[in-house]
Amino acid sequence: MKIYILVWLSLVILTGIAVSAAGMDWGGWSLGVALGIAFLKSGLILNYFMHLKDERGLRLFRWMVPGILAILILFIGLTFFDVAFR
Amino acid sequence: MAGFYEDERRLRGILGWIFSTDHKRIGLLYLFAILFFYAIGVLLGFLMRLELMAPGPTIMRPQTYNAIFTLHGVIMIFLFVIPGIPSIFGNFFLPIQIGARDVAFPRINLLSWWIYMTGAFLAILSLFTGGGPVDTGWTFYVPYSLRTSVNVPLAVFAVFILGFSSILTGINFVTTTHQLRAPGMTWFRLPLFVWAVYATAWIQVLVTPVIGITLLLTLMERLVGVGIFDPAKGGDPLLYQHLFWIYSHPAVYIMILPAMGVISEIIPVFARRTIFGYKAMAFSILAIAVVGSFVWGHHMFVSGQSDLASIIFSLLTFLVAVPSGVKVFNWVSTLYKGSIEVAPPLLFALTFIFLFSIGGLTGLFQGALATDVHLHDTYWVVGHFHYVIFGGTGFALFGALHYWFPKMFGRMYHKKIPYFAWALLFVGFNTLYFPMLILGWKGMPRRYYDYLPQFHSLQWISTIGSWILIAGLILLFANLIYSLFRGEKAEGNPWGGATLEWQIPSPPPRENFAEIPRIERGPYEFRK
Amino acid sequence: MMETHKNDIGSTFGMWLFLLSEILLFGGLFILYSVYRYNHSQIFHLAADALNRPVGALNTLILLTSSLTMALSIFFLKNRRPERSLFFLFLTIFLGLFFLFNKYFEWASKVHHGVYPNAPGLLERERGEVLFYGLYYSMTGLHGFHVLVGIGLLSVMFVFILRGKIDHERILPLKNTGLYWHLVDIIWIFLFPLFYLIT
Amino acid sequence: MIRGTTGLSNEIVENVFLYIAAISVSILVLITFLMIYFTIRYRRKRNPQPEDIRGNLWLEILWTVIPTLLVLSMFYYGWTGFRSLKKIPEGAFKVKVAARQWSWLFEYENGVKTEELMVPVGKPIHLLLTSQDVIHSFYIPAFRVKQDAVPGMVTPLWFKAKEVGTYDVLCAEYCGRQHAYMLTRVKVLSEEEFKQWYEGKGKELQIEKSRGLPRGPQLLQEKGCLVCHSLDGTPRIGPTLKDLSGNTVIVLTDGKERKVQADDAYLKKSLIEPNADIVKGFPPIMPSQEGLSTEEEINELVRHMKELK
Ligand code: HEA
Ligand code: HEA
Ligand code: HEC
Ligand code: CUA
Ligand SMILES: [Cu+2]
Repeated sequence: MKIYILVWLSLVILTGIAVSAAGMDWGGWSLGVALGIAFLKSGLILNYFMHLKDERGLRLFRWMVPGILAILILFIGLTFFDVAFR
Repeated sequence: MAGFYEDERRLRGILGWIFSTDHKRIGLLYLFAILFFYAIGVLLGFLMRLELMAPGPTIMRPQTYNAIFTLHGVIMIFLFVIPGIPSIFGNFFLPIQIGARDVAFPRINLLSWWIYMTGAFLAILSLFTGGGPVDTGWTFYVPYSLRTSVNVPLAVFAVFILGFSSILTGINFVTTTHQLRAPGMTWFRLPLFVWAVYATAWIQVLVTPVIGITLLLTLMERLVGVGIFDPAKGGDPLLYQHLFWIYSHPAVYIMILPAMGVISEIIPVFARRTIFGYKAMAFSILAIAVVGSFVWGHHMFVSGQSDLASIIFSLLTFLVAVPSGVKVFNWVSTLYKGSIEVAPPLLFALTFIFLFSIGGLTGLFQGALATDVHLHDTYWVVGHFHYVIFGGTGFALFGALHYWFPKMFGRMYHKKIPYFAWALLFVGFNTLYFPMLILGWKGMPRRYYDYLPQFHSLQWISTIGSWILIAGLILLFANLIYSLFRGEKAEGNPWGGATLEWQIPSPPPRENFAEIPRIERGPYEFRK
Repeated sequence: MMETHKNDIGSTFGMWLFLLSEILLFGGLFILYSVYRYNHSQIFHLAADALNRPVGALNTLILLTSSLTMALSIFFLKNRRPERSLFFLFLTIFLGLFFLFNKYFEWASKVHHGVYPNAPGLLERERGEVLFYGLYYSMTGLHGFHVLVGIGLLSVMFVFILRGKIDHERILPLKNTGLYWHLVDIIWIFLFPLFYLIT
Repeated sequence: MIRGTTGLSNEIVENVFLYIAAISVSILVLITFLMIYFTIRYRRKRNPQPEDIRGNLWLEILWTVIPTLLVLSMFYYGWTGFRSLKKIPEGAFKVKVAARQWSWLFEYENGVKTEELMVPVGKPIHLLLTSQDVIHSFYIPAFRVKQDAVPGMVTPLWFKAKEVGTYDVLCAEYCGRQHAYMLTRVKVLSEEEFKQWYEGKGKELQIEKSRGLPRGPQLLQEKGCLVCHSLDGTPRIGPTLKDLSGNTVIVLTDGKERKVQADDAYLKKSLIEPNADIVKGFPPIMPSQEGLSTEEEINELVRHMKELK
């Protein structure tokens, strides 16, 4: 239970960081910072709240989320071969 | 033990069917629903052929024709081939072949049949409400689908619902394959049909939502005009095409992979020897599923997408041909030094190889950039996909019906008639579709109600072909329907198959296995 | 009878598969978002400025907290403390409603300012802005719909626990609902920076 | 009509086609032959005892690698062909093409507009395609070229005709009711003939212009009205424009029938908001002229329609 609250605290802090980072001028990096924080936060939720970390039933559990991300990135990437080079 | 037909639990009669969670009953529910829609789709195809028999108006007006080819495409794709083999035979045989008593989520399985029927009902309803039958083509391309006055919203929503059913079926099959394999049923002892349905199920789970959201947005575009796809509001119509094909190209592998699985079951049984290159077959299924998900842009070579994208998609498209080739070569090699009996299922399987190869090879012409510029949206494409879908999935379905019929219904059909039906189908099929390839090469665009006089003779031949095909289909189904009631009783293993479904009585008892079997050998070990 | 075929891993696995397909449902929208943002990055920045960032941040905190209460609810049910579990479940539902409440007012104020799909005033502005709001309404709308469904599911779970239909032994439905709820939270974690923080 | 092979893109496409065809047919013949041969040779009567062969790694590698090389070569030829189909030569003759339901409009650099495309033989032609409503596709089968015309985008297409003659242009992207009739022609003229035509038309246009707006009959043509409306009293996709003005028309407004007098205001509204009042018995498919025609043009159209007796 303590771990849940710790995770929650980190999530809140990360949100604070994201909001204040958005106030600053990071130039081209601001999106990267914002998304990086979002990934961190979802990693915390996935691993602790959703217990992905301790799912031992199937080896596949470990690959599912990275797999889906890879697919989505490929979809976006291939689409960009069109829109960015038109 | 009594067959699952006699089983009456809470509910009797028809209710015992439509509320049954037994995977075999659900498989049969799908069988009848799907064949019903197939008959409608086929009838529409027949009407189109009549219209195209001669230039100028023949039996209908342009708007009717446009609605008919749209409906034909929607029914055939979303109601017939996509659910086809997985929902019928996957439901019936996947659990049995892995030694399970049912799928992982029987109630969700029933739910997905109901969702399927709801989607089908809405699709039919869309014909008679709103502005009338949709006339957009099965691709619903924007901005036409945003501008036309017909009932696009309901039709699109119906397809969205059907997608839901597909996702649920996919989730069920993936989980079943992972969780419910009998002891000793290792991954490399799975029958190839299971591999194929398993890979298909992943595609269903992962890409169907993409078309879901695409159609949802199209719906919103129609209802409130959000502007995301509407060029008049700054949207990019090509993005619609990207999203549509991100689903719809992998969908063609949803159609063909289970069919390939069926062929991989039939050939070893009738050649009495194990399949050639089992692992290569399993991995090629996965390769097709994975690579096939990233080639969608080959439908957009002349759409205005960037040249770079076209080049990359063309390259990826060609790579999918390689695992398909591996499968074809392995099937042919399985015949080598076998002990072959050309029973009806094998006849359909061999025809599948021939017709699918033609279809696949014509796909290569479309995958090549220079030629696709000419061939895109012509009858060449129509020829291509009827060869792969009807010649491929369709013939595999006929093969599967003849292969598993005794198991599913406990009766054997008349064994001579399928040969006559086959001959008619084969001749009719090629007379119907081969001219389309020539027409396409000569420049006849698709979705044309009327055409220039130089295309007349080929169109006419093609129509004659559809009549021969009719005769074959009617004969084939008449035989099966007759045998359903009058056929002689079938034994448990009429073909001498080695997979699990043949080791239990025909028809299978309600829970399939009295005792969950323990698996000690591969699926195609005919010599004890 | 049939239920005995199911086992816990299977059911969790099935749920995860469903979540994967949910991710790709939103994935389609993320594809669209990334393209349009790439094409109109300047305008997206300006348009994002007009969104109410404090409300967005507040909603983020609400959902994060609701994730915590959700996890705690499961935790307590597992440890045979259904009353506490119910309490936290109630909090979760409440926070979900609070989120929707804020969302409603946020949307309402936009609509009030004449910024809604197909609004005549909006269509006169830059195309990038039309697209920005098109995406804004579609994505937060779809997300809001998921929150709504989540609240529905949570309420069902609430009743189930009350009636003793689920308890520490048969906890799976609650766990699966929890997974769904966390996923909805994760999606918001991405929507928030993409719409509110890109100024 | 499609006349044999002519045009540059033609050879490119044909070569790629033949290359793939040669390989495909060989493979098809090979597998079909083996399939039938094995089936006969190893039929159960003759070969009752099967031999269990589980596979062969070398064969497996062989029929992965060789097809890979073959398809890569197909890709390569397709790509190089595509490159030349896409690389527009410097100084190509430019024509703007506007597609709309269901006709084509060609605009040359000197401002001349036509409904059939006129081009000189042997010169590269560079078309700039766009669409006013939905997606269409500009397709000349005889030259083996095709390109979609997309609203909100300008897409390029180029070709070079090798022989003088007339060739069909078809619309290859489904665009609604009259998709199959969205046809026109390319007229390939000899260089002198073309020059004569082009300059002659240019001069005519100058004279027209000095007289002010383009006149009614020409506008009806140019705006594509005549695709759907006849001037002789027969209804086509839309009602005839003959004897229209001053008559009463039965229209559906929001689904309710009412009678209106076809006065100036009604005619104008028909052009700008065609779906506000829909003439009974016709589908609501007429495109709005808003943004496509100027105020003056619309007034001129209205004026002209009143003259159509
Ligand atoms: C079951 C359905 C199915 C299947 C399996 C396929 C398989 C393939 N398809 Fe097809 N396709 C469709 C259904 C299908 N298609 C449909 C419905 C459309 C039209 C959609 C619409 O617009 O309405 C379409 C359209 C379509 C297009 C777009 C055409 C256009 O509109 O311009 C293209 C372009 O690349 C294409 C290519 C391919 C390729 C390369 C394969 C490959 O997977 C084929 C691989 C198989 C083989 C190659 C044959 C067997 C192999 C050998 C015998 C081995 C040796 C050979 C070599 C390696 C050279 N298809
Ligand atoms: C599963 C897929 C499938 C199948 C099986 C078929 C089957 C047929 N198709 Fe299909 N077709 C498509 C999928 C399919 N089609 C798709 C996706 C399109 C594109 C749509 C679009 O452009 O949007 C298309 C487009 C299409 C066109 C092009 C339209 C155009 O571009 O203008 C044509 C033209 O002839 C055609 C004809 C036929 C014919 C004659 C059949 C024949 O097979 C039918 C012949 C059979 C008969 C005539 C038998 C009649 C028998 C009975 C009625 C009794 C049956 C009884 C029982 C089943 C119990 N189809
Ligand atoms: C795509 C086909 C199409 C095109 C192109 C088209 N129209 Fe129409 N038009 C229609 C149809 C269909 C109707 C009847 C339904 C309606 O009122 O909208 C109509 C109605 C009209 C009417 C009202 C007729 C009456 O009997 O009351 C007028 C006037 C008219 N059109 C003029 C034009 C002019 C001028 C143009 C060219 C700028 C044009 N149309 C282009 C299809 C078309
Ligand atoms: Cu224009 Cu088809
Ligand atoms: Cu494809």
